[in-house]
Amino acid sequence: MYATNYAKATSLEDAVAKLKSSEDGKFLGGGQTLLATMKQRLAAPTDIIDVTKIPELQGISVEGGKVVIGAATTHSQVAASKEIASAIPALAELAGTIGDPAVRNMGTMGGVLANNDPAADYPAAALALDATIMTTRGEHAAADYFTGIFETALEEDEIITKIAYTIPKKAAYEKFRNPASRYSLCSVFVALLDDGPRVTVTGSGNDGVFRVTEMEEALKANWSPDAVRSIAIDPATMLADIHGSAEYRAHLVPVLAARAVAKAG
Amino acid sequence: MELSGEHRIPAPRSVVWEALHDPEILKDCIKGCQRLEKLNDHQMEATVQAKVGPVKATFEANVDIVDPVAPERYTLTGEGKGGVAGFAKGSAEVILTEDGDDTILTYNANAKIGGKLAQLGSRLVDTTAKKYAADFFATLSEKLGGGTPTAAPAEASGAATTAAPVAPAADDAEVAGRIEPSLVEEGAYELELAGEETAIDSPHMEDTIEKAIEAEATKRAWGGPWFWGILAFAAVILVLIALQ
Amino acid sequence: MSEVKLTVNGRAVTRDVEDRTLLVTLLREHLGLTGTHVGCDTSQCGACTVHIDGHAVKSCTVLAAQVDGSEVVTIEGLADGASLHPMQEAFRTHHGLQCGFCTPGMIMMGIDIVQRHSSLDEETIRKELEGNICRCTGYHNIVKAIKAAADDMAVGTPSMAAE
Amino acid sequence: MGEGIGARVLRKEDQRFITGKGRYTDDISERDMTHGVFVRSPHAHARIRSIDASEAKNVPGFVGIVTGQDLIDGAIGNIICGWMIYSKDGSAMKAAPWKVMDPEIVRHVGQPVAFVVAETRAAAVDAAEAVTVDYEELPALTNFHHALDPGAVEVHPEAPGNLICDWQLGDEAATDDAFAKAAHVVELDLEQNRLVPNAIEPRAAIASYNVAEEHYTLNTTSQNPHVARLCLSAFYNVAPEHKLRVIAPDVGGGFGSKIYIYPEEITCLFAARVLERPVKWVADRSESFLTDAHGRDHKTKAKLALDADLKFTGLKVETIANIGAYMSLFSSATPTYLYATLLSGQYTTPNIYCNVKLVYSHTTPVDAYRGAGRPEATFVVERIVEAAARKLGVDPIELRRKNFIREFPYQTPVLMAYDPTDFDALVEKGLAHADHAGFPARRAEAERRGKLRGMGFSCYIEACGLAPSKAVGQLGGGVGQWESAEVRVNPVGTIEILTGSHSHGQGHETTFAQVVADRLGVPVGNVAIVHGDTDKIQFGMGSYGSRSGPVGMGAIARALDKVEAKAKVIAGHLMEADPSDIVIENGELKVAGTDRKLGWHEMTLAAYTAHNLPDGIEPGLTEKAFYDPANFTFPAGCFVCEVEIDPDTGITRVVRFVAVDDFGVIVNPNVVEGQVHGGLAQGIGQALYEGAYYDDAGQLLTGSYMDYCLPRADDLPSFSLDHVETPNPNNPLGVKGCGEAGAIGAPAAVINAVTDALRTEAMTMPATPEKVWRAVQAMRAPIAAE
Repeated sequence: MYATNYAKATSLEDAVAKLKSSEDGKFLGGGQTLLATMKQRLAAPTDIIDVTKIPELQGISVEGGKVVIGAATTHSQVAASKEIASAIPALAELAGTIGDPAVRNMGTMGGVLANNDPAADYPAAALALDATIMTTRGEHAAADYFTGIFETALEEDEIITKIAYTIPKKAAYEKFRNPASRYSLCSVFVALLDDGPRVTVTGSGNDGVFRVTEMEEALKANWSPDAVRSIAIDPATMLADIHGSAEYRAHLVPVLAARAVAKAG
Repeated sequence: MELSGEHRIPAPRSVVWEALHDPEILKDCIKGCQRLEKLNDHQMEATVQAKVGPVKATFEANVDIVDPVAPERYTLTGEGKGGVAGFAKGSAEVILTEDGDDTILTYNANAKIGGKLAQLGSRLVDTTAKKYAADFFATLSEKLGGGTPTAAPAEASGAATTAAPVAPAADDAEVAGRIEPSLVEEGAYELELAGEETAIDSPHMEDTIEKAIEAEATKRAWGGPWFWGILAFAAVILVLIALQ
Repeated sequence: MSEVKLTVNGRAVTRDVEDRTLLVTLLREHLGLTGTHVGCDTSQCGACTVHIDGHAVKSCTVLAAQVDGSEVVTIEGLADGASLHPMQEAFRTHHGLQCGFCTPGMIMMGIDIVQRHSSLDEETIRKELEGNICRCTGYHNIVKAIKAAADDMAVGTPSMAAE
Repeated sequence: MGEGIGARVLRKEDQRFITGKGRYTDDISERDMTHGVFVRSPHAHARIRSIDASEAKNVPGFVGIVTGQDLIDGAIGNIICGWMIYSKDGSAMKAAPWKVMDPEIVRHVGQPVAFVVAETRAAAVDAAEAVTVDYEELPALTNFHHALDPGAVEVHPEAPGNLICDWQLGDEAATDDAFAKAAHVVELDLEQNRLVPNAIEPRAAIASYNVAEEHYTLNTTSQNPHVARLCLSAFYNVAPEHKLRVIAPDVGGGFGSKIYIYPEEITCLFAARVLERPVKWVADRSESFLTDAHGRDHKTKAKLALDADLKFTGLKVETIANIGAYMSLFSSATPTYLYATLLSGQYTTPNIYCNVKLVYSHTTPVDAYRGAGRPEATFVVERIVEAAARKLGVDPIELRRKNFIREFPYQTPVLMAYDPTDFDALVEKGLAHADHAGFPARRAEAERRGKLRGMGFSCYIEACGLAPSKAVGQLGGGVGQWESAEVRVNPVGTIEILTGSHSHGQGHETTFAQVVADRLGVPVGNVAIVHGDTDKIQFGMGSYGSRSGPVGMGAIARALDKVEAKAKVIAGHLMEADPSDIVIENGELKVAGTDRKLGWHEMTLAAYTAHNLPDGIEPGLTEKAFYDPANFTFPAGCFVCEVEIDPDTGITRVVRFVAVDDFGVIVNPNVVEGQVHGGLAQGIGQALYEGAYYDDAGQLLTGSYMDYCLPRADDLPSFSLDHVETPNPNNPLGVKGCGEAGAIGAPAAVINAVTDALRTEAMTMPATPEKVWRAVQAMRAPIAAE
């Protein structure tokens, strides 16, 4: 790791000010990706500003049909939260599949969403549950937030404070792990919201997380595994690597979607 | 890895060709491009700070152009060195075809990445390369979509730019002035341009090159050091392929 | 440089370290606690697992400064004098280790697993060990050891539900 | 007997490991220690135009740099291959020189180019990064399948066409004749995937040099410190043997990868002398992936001839073995003598012929990895036997039983002379534990759930111990393969065993002590095992090839014979009895048939006070033995694997794995079972998960745990183990060795199960979800068409 300066931000204003006064600063969440990258010397921020202790980024609450989660909430906290488990069990379950227990104890929801790794899990839930990403500069609807792999609507000095997920009538997450890294190779989140079904895929899309509207339409007419099982995905829109070709990933989407629908009940 | 793509650009071929040769337009289209500098007729260097997720690596790129046939096709070879991150190298063939008022740009790139990026992050190589290429064309199309490509250089901000803004109708003297003598001595170059026999094979005296550049610049109907753009385009493909 | 104050294995320690210092570096090189190992550079093998404020964390992917003020427990802090922690005892009894290199991380993770589950079956243990790699044992006896320790720990103290 | 042979004694060494008090190389610090980092080639094949360290020298904390030229100027020798083999035309293998750090050319990604030393590791990393190496990149040959193609890029001029050796074993004419007469012929194309050993402790070294005494010390992660010292002195010329102490402290796993003496350790020692300061180098995982010798990597065509009664009449095997960029220490032996000599398997196949072409490629050197040659042989034999059974419509177990060797000793057509083992008994137990009879019902039940089930078998035999020395020498081995032991009995009766075997997880501190306890009746706690230090142990060959048990403990047994004899002489003298009437029991020396007895400690004290010893008997009680076995040992077993495949995703789960082995006498069942568990995990890992892949440019794409799939706990089942015990008649303790069995037998069992489920023989390792899914598609395609 190259030399860097570490600072703990005490408030949102403090964090933004620290970033602005740094030469090439970066906000630090749980650090499970950023620190790993810095160790490889593939990133060299002059300053890292730890935002995880800022009061606005804490807490889990259920209000007005939404589950609102502070951005600094760790994956372990999400996975173990009774409020989340009773409001959106699929979200708690998803959190319990991220990384491994030790990683989950450090990694934060805000960090994952800010990074928007195309193989991350939370983006699938955020997009499917019509989440609102609340930041220091306002709000982003999930639909507008994920703009490409590792790309989001966030500005450099914008901090995610909270994420509000719509409580679905039912939802489920079906994860297919990359056998080596344990990231998602192809995972599907299905949800039935008041305004209809949502199907999102992470780990496979060329542009990161995406919705499968054709499946959503099919589920609207018939919420059953069979409704999605035969809907083909174009391999040209899929990622490929040594762990799975585009064709294989395209094949997995309907398989996993059907399982998720079955799991959601 | 193989990387290919086809993009429709809402502008006539000559405009696209021209734009692809305009360093400022290209610099704007290449995300993170901090510097584009011409070494001679067919070589340029660029500095690109590539950023993907948490990874941020600065690549120094060198690109050569081979067999250009204006305004239809050219081949690029090049290399980007990213220090501890590794390197990227490869070649790309770019073909422009007319399709009504639009231009179809097709490219086939063959690239290799090496070092840490290859070892640690093969999972995202393809995607990232595609993404960068897509970004490049999106920005390019946006710039050309209005049909006023010549307006693009005005957007260039001067602050971080080591290369002086050069409009498509470049000032020859200015172009020549940016040749760095120390780099001109690198090797023997052979450049065959679109039916015009302009071989440069003498041992690269600065003035020889300078003259050749001037000669080339005046020969092009659209004027300007067109190769810059091509070279920059190669740089983006090659360099960006290396990103995770 | 930052001044980092920690409680490590019950002992208050203060060290001035470069900001880039990882917790594992602080433990191994500044405090001489070499029981915590480094087995990979991508936060996957888990040999460096320690407890920070009671939770298992990979000390190779945490800055010392990040956990300033925390309570850290390493493998060296588990035994109470000559009396081993039940998880250590179980690893020994069930031959849950061979070369011993991944063992400190496994034991620290094993304790974390037991603390978070009121009852443990083999499948759960295997899933929870996802972030700890062992190349010697095939995990067979590690799983057995954690199961046995879970039973022992349940007898000793009521198992803690996760918060 | 409570702690003797056969007892489940808990490991003595565990106390330090479970309390964090183990002492691995990286845990050691020397005063005034510096830290070294290697500058490594990012190219698979390139000429080095220049190395510019001027900027590195300006990095704060920079201490020094060592380049390849410095090593050459310092007369450092090339890295050796320790086993000479010959092509079928009689010519010697074409081993190209392996310079420790070649100053002119690099031949694989990760090859060291310079070694930068600084005050701290961080400074060394900074300084290494500041070294500029100008490479002229050259075309690379990274896919060994094309190594022999006409016009292929040549890795070394010394090996034209990349062919190191065109080696053969067996009678080709007789084998061809068997095929000509065969009633059935079954052919199979097989591949051995490339594996990365992945000991969880990365390699490390701390070298120091005492100027005043001109003495060197090297602490390093070695499986065989004496062999390291021998090579470092005799071949690499770094330090004289008598002035070099090599210590292998606690070592975190080896699996073969820590047998070898790599450029890094040599360079560290050299740097310590030049800089006159201790130098520590610790690999990070990325370096381990690039530089630890990889394993396997074969491409094979095999065919089996059967007569009308389904007796095997011939086996012909043609293999191309990838050696990588350089010939590592055992690289010539692993795919030849350690491979082809096991192609008889458990069967009476009378004619066997094997041809192996060893080829260079621009990849990391490939050498022995757990099992070394024998997993490859077992895979060939057990896959083709299973394929033959399916093709001919017979039960795979019945086909095996029809061909089992039942008369021993059995001379195979490929050099080996097997000692007795009961293959039928192994199979019977295997089938019982696997509930073979219940399998059809389980398969049907799985089908009702939409899953595919398969059962596969592997009846392996291996040759362990890698001895006798004479045989190994005749086959081209460069060193002896005996082992040494010294039993030091102290005046108070406690005992130190100095052994040339090295434990890096195998539990010698416990099992070796049990051998002593068994013989002398002293508590295990009174026996200390000393190993891994060339200053303490005179010489030894170290641990690999499952040899610590049969050879290492054999040496202890021989030394104990001498101790026992002398003890009886002393005791007899003290009790006025004939030494032949003395028996040693429960820590006492008794005169048989009387109540006269002497405590063990009384005898030992007498030996050292020497006040009353028989004439001609020297004081003290210390004995030494070099044990060179009369034959290899032949562990064997029957493995049964049951898999369940999700046809929609291709995910394959091992739902049941039974391993029944014959290791001869088992000293400590806990330890032996642990060895089997670990071996099985590596074998299952090879079959389903692990694979190292290079791209066309020679970049290792699986260079971290992000892409190299090392099995995790949830990838594996709990194992069901049992054993048959046929004592080894050639071994003083009757033991055979157990370290590699799991890795040797498991891949074939798993792939046989997968191919059984998929009803195809076309499945390469690792059987990843995508490959399996594609096979399911292929399997279903014709069905759908009907």
